[in-house]
Amino acid sequence: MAYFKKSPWIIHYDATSCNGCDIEVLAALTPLYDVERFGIINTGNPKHADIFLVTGAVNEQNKMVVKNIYDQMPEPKAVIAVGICACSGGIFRECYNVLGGPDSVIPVDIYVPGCAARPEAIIDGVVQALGILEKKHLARKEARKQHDRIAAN
Amino acid sequence: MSLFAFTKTVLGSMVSKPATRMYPFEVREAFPGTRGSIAIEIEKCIYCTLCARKCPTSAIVVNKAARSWEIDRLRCISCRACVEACPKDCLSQLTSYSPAVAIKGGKDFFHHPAPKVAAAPGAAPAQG
Amino acid sequence: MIESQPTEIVTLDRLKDAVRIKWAAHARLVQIGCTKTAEDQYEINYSFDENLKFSNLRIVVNPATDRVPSISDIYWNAFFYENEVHDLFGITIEGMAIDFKGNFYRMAVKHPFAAPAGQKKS
Amino acid sequence: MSKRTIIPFGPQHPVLPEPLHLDLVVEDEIVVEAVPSIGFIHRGLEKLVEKKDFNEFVYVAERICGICSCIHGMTYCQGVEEIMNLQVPGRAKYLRTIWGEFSRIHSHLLWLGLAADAFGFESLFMHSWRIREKILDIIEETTGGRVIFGTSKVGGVRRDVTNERLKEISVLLKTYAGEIKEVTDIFLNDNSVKHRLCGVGVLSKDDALMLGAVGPMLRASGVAQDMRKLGYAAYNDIPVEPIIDQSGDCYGRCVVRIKEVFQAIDIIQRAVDKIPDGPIDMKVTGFPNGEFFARTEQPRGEVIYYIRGNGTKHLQRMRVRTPTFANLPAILKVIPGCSVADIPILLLTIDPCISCTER
Repeated sequence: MAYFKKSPWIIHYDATSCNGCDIEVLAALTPLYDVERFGIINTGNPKHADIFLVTGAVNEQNKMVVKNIYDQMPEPKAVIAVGICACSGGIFRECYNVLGGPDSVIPVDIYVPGCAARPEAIIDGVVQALGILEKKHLARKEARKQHDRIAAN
Repeated sequence: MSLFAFTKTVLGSMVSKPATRMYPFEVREAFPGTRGSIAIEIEKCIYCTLCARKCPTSAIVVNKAARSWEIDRLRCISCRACVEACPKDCLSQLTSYSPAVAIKGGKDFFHHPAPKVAAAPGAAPAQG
Repeated sequence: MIESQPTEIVTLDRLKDAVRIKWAAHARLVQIGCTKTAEDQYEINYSFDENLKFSNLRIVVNPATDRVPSISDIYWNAFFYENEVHDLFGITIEGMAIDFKGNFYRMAVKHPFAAPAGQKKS
Repeated sequence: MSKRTIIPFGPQHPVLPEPLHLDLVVEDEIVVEAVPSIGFIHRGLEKLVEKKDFNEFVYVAERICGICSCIHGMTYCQGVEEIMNLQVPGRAKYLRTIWGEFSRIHSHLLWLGLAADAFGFESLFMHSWRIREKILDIIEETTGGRVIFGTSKVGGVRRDVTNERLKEISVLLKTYAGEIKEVTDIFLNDNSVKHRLCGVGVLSKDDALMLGAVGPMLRASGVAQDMRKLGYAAYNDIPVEPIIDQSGDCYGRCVVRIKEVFQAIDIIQRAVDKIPDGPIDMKVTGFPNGEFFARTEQPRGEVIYYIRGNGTKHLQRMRVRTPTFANLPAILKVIPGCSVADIPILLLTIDPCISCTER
């Protein structure tokens, strides 16, 4: 069953972004785009969230924060890197304090390009992430079934 | 007074269209000047490497000898510097960004004349 | 020219007196910023604003030998800038109102701006 | 005396989209001290001047902050132009002014929404952002970007807008002003809003000045200081009277920002009437040699760019002091004595932009 497709909850963290992508993530929640009609809710609690939106290139100080949030999220989970900074470091790639994207700390499933990423692009990214979430869910189910089979034998 | 304002709001909301654009089903036409991803007409390109030098994020790599031009979509910040620099006007800017991808490192590769073994977009080795 | 920006160069021991004069004139502390001009020569600019009139005090220090007195007992908000100058340039500043002891920014590189300039990443 | 507890606030907090960490020392529900810890967004982009030449650096300057992107780029260019002694064409100056004021409208509407969200008035948040999208449409149409304008360039601007279109936009703004007024009237007159904002976080006039507060924060405390009075860009021809409020509390800051939205609309309309024809940029030759502190008024307050060139294509030093950096000490002085539940709205009234602050 596609539980996740019905209502994916989102957590958003700004890891050294310039705010541009953050306000676009917020803008996606507001009347013109209104992602809540898909059941998407922006939650502040990582334990409620299915999808982790990271903006920005992650620096020395907040790599632990990103990792903490990711670790707290329940399985299955998907990570979306929003914006060019989160994809590759963008124009800040050469800065001394920038790690160059959340994928240096946590596994990233979807990269949404754009400087700043448009709300439409973010919605598209979330839709793609739903597919990944679904796949992860099925894989987990399969693994559990196999585990049960082994245990039963 | 407040009752009047209340009625006005209710009536206004009843007759006006909803503010929401049903995005995936109803896509707004982009403004002509919107800065999106970069497109190239490779036939016109003279491989002068000016765009690669002007690019603030080094997203563009031009190989003069191999007559190839490639762009890393995940590095391009759509600043239009390359379009303004191009002496042959073969670069242009689309009004939308390139789509979200699941694999990093895919570069859009252009080559003229087309190489015998087609280099599919995204087939280039992963970098970074 | 948008505005004139007079800069007065003061010595380290006269810095606090000069700042006190600004305080008495009800000038607003606009910023404190540091520039590395040579290997052992750093300029620190203290900018003030009195009713849209900009003025600047400048001290020249050598981080290896000089210790800069904090002006956060006069302008309390100066501790923000001073911690920044300390963290980015490695200049010792004494007596800050809140001393973050080098933890204002946590960075991969210590005192990044003190590194020799012009190093280009290939 | 009750026991003191330290409550951490942030970095990941539902109210603030950006990471800011505060250690709040709390007695019962009253905060006695707040110690900030910043650096979650420190990228070190000032150091990039050594790698990017002074023309390229405009792209970096515009990306210091996504909300005041236009004015960041403009201030940087102004500083370089001042050092190189360039006389920017009049049309470019007017276009900069118009876009700068547009970014003020969009930033203030954004703030009004976030503030409404922080004091729990969800529908106001939605309404502010609904109108903001209309402003963003104009911005996208004229500049090509929704949040990163990408119009600044040393020696002028990168895009032109036809006079006819400017006239249409000016008329369009008049209808938007009516819509904005519907929303801001609720901010100004609603009792539940007043209940949350009036008398919270009072900053006296002297404190505001001597703690170095800038922008709406300073003006809400009764100090008439606005960098636009310096007369950069087209503000020479379009004089601006600073909007002040005497109360110094959260409500005062809200009032100042609301009035500034309408002031910005007025400035745009006046600029459209006066805009001269002519070129929009000029050729820049040579390299900057000298130093200048460029100051402009951002939506959040005064921003300072210290630019120092040494006659090569790379600048020797570029330093940014952003408005939030200057406002943080003031808010730290205000927080003691407030209750924990008021902290989010107190922090929001400085319109924090952490990515500016830490660069």
